[in-house]
Amino acid sequence: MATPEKVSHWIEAFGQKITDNKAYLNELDTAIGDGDHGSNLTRGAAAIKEKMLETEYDNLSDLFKDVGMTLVSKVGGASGPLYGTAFIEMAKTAKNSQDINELLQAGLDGIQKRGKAEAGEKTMVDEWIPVIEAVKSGSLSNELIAESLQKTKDMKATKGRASYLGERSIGHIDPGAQSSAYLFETMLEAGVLDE
Amino acid sequence: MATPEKVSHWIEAFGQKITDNKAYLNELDTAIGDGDHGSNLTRGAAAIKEKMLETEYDNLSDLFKDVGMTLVSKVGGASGPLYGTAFIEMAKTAKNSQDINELLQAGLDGIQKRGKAEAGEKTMVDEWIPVIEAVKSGSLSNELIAESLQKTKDMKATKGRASYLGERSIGHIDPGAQSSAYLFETMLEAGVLDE
Amino acid sequence: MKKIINHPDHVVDEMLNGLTFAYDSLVERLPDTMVIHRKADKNGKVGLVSGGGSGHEPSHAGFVGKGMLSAAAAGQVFTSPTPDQVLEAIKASDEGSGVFLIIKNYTGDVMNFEMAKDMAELEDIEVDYIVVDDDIAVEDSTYTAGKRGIAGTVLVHKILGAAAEEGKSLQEIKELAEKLIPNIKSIGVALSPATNPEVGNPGFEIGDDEIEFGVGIHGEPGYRREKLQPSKDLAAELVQQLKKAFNWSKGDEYAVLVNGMGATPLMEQFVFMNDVKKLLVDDEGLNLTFRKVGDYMTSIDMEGLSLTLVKLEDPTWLDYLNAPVETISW
Amino acid sequence: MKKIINHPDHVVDEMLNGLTFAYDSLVERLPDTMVIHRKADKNGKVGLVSGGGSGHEPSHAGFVGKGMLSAAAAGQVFTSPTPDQVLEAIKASDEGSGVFLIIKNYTGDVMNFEMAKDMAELEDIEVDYIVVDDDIAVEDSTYTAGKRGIAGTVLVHKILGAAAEEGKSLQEIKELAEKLIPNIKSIGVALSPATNPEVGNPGFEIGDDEIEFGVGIHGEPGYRREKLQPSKDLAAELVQQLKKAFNWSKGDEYAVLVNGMGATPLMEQFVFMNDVKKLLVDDEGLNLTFRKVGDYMTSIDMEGLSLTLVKLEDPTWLDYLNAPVETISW
Ligand SMILES: Nc1ncnc2c1ncn2[C@@H]1O[C@H](COP(=O)(O)OP(=O)(O)O)[C@@H](O)[C@H]1O
Ligand SMILES: Nc1ncnc2c1ncn2[C@@H]1O[C@H](COP(=O)(O)OP(=O)(O)O)[C@@H](O)[C@H]1O
Ligand SMILES: [Mg+2]
Ligand SMILES: [Mg+2]
Ligand SMILES: [Mg+2]
Ligand SMILES: [Mg+2]
Repeated sequence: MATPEKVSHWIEAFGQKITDNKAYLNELDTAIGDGDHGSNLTRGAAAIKEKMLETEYDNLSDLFKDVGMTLVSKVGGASGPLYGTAFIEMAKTAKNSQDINELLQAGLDGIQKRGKAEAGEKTMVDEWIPVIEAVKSGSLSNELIAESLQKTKDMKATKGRASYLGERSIGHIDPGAQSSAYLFETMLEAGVLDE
Repeated sequence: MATPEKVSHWIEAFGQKITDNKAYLNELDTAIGDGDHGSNLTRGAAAIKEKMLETEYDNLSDLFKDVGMTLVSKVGGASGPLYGTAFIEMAKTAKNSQDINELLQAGLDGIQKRGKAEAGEKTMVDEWIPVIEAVKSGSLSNELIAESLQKTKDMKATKGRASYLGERSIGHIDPGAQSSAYLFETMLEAGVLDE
Repeated sequence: MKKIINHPDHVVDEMLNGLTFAYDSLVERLPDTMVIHRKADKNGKVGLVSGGGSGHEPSHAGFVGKGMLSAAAAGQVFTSPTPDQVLEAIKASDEGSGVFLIIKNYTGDVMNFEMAKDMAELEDIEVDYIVVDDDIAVEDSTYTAGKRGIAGTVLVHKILGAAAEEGKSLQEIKELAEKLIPNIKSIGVALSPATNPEVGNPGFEIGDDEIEFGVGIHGEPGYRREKLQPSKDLAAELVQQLKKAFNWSKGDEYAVLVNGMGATPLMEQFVFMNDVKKLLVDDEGLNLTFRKVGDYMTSIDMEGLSLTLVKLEDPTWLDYLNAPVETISW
Repeated sequence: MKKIINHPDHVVDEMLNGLTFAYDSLVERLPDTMVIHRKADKNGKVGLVSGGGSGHEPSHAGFVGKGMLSAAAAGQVFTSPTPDQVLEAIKASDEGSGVFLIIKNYTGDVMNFEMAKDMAELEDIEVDYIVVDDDIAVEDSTYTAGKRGIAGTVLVHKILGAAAEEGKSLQEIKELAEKLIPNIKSIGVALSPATNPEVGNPGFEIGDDEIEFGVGIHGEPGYRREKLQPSKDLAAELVQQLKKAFNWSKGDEYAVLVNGMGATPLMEQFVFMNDVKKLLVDDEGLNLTFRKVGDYMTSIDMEGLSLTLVKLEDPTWLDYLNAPVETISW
């Protein structure tokens, strides 16, 4: 069950992971984008950390909302509104549910509504879709997260900045899928899926 | 005696020498100036060549005047007005004299009036002064031309662009002295000093 | 990375302060924001807001002022501004007749500006927008995020700015924008990449003797890499692409902008303009009634330039281009 | 050498043609010359002529127009124009009240312009001149050709241009110029050298982590080489040199120009201006009533910038700086 406590740990760990891997995310984005995905999300992570230090959350919706709003207002670029919308949609759903399936699905729907990407377009969506399926069937593992990530390598980007590379985008991991992989790895670590 | 014929050959050879050594003159000027002395004079040499093709000179003064005016109007920079003035002053003197001593002295006076450089300031003047002395005493040789040139190496520039280098101008040949050395070498070759 | 900065994280903030200090009779920075707003008197006209990632200076703040933009929101370098910043720009620019947004076509920009629009509408400000996609280097297809917005955007600022200054309504400006966009096309060539100070390394690699056609203003890949070649051949390639895209006839009237990428000396831009003139005027017989050369939409310290043409379908567009403005950089 | 040109020998000619084509409502190129002349109506006022080697674009042609220069003579790259060219500029600029020459202090420029003055006087045109030597990087002494003329020259163009436009006589302009020159001082810092297209190689060598203070606009050596450092430290060094030279007091009124060298992004120039503001306004208490940032006196593709201050001893100087002009680049 997604409790405010567990989710706080999750978000914190996610922020730390992003910050630790800022250079790597930038590197992935240099290959097929404009090299700032790590910098963008690290800026967001720092702001979330600050926000969470000054607030006690007894309510999942408020927590997701603050995360979403902070991402929207600090990250910019493509990933800011996408991750931001995901968390804001999760906040809306969290008003009535603490079911992680429903929450994540709401997040994905938000991303797809905002960015209009389908599966196979080499975006973060290609990490979210298989992960959510696995969560639903109770089979999410680090292996699956990593495999889904690797699959973005062979895809040709048709959304976002990487789409300008056409065929040349093939052979590189999508940076947004990588940051989403971190999101789900830390979700597992934080025990959000545990009873 | 400086006949129009010999002087034509001289000027032609001088222009050729400059053109052949354009890169070297630029290199010397890169070390202590702005790297264009070879380009500047080559532009002048090309224009003089063209001018001389279209004119028959039976008169030394006209020849010097055309050379001087062409240099003034094609070279620019510091060397344009200096060489230009030298030849224009030689043209004035040539109205009454074909004596090479007097002609060269008039040229040097023009350079010094225009540029206000004295001996030892690491300019073309440091080539002209010893050469004219040697011409007067009938002892001009390629060795003397080369030695005078080498002496500019140890001088500290206090005129022209090289003066900004201060002490750092020491150890480099002055580009204007080098082009003047070509002038006097070709003068010897053309037999202007011969009876 | 050799740059005159203090810390990569402070570049945008300090740059906006430096700009505002230098030109405080023309513009102000809205407190606690990344928004540059014009100081001209409010007059109840439609507000014009643009912006985007930083690194394209003088875009967009350089075009804030009477006759052009009301405000510009600056993002981090090469990163779209966030919706809250754009919202502040919108609020400051609303004088009761609504606000029109000029957005360059990048996924991030479009999403952030659209979110800002939604937020402004919640505050009862009427907002409409246009997405500029003048870069013909990328074909518009379902396989890309669409054509990118580059230097032509500045001409959109100018033309819509003059229309807004003339008192046109939000609706009229939207219609004008929709007529205008298909008539603006640009294409660029890069000699060297930009280095984003927040990243620290050049955005792409290119040989000492290579150039790349169609590179985007964030270093997005172009359509062809070739050996370095004379200006006239670069001009011929860009003109040929534009010719295919416009399909013009002799005597057609166009505006032309030669835009430097940030580290291209004006010397080279003027040489290039001379070649463009030979091709477009002498060979193609176009009537180039508006011409401009300089750094308008840059890519930090990229060497290269872009060529923009606007087909002047409507005679008022030329008047709008020539109308006086009070900005830092037009 | 990676440049958008056709042939090194044709750069200046083609550049002047490109510029004239782009801005033919403002300027014209005098036939068979390297002279750019303004198109403004003749009005019997004193003509103002400047010029110099090319490679400093937008100087000097960018400042030809109503309220600034009457004409500018362009030399080859980094090479003073020849007397006959300057003479053409003088003849075209004489409207019966004489012509005033603004010369940057380089041996070549001074000699060529002086020859042109002599030639013009033979044609009964009254000519006077001033030599601008604002670069304090070099101490004025018998051991150098004197201080060099750099970006401050553009402010001389502006102030004298406004005075000429106001109808001041040749004598009055000469007096104004003589009062003004000692009050204009500049100093620069270079991160990378310029490459003269006619030469083909960088003008000097400098390490990837080095900068040099006091480099001239033709790559003349500066006074000290150091490791790359933050913008605020660069600003502190340049400000300190200017402080020594001016000896100012709190509350003194100055104009300030941050000038890019050609390949320095505006981003960095604005960051630098922000540091200059902190030092001069916040710390020193100066009153900077006129401020400007951008590429005015460049060194082809050099990375770096210069800082110019004008002590506004006379209140009319500020008015002259703010007076409207019709030029390409002011
Ligand atoms: N339309 C879209 N839908 C979903 N994800 C997208 C879309 N466009 C881009 N992305 C994701 O955003 C990532 C890039 O984010 P970032 O680098 O922060 O933004 P920007 O591209 O504006 O620099 C991509 O790797 C991709 O995963
Ligand atoms: N005042 C002067 N008197 C005599 N010769 C000078 C003077 N100033 C410079 N020169 C000569 O001119 C040469 C440089 O010429 P050049 O490179 O063509 O001009 P610029 O310095 O304008 O680029 C110097 O090497 C020096 O010999
Ligand atoms: Mg990115
Ligand atoms: Mg030289
Ligand atoms: Mg980005
Ligand atoms: Mg020179």
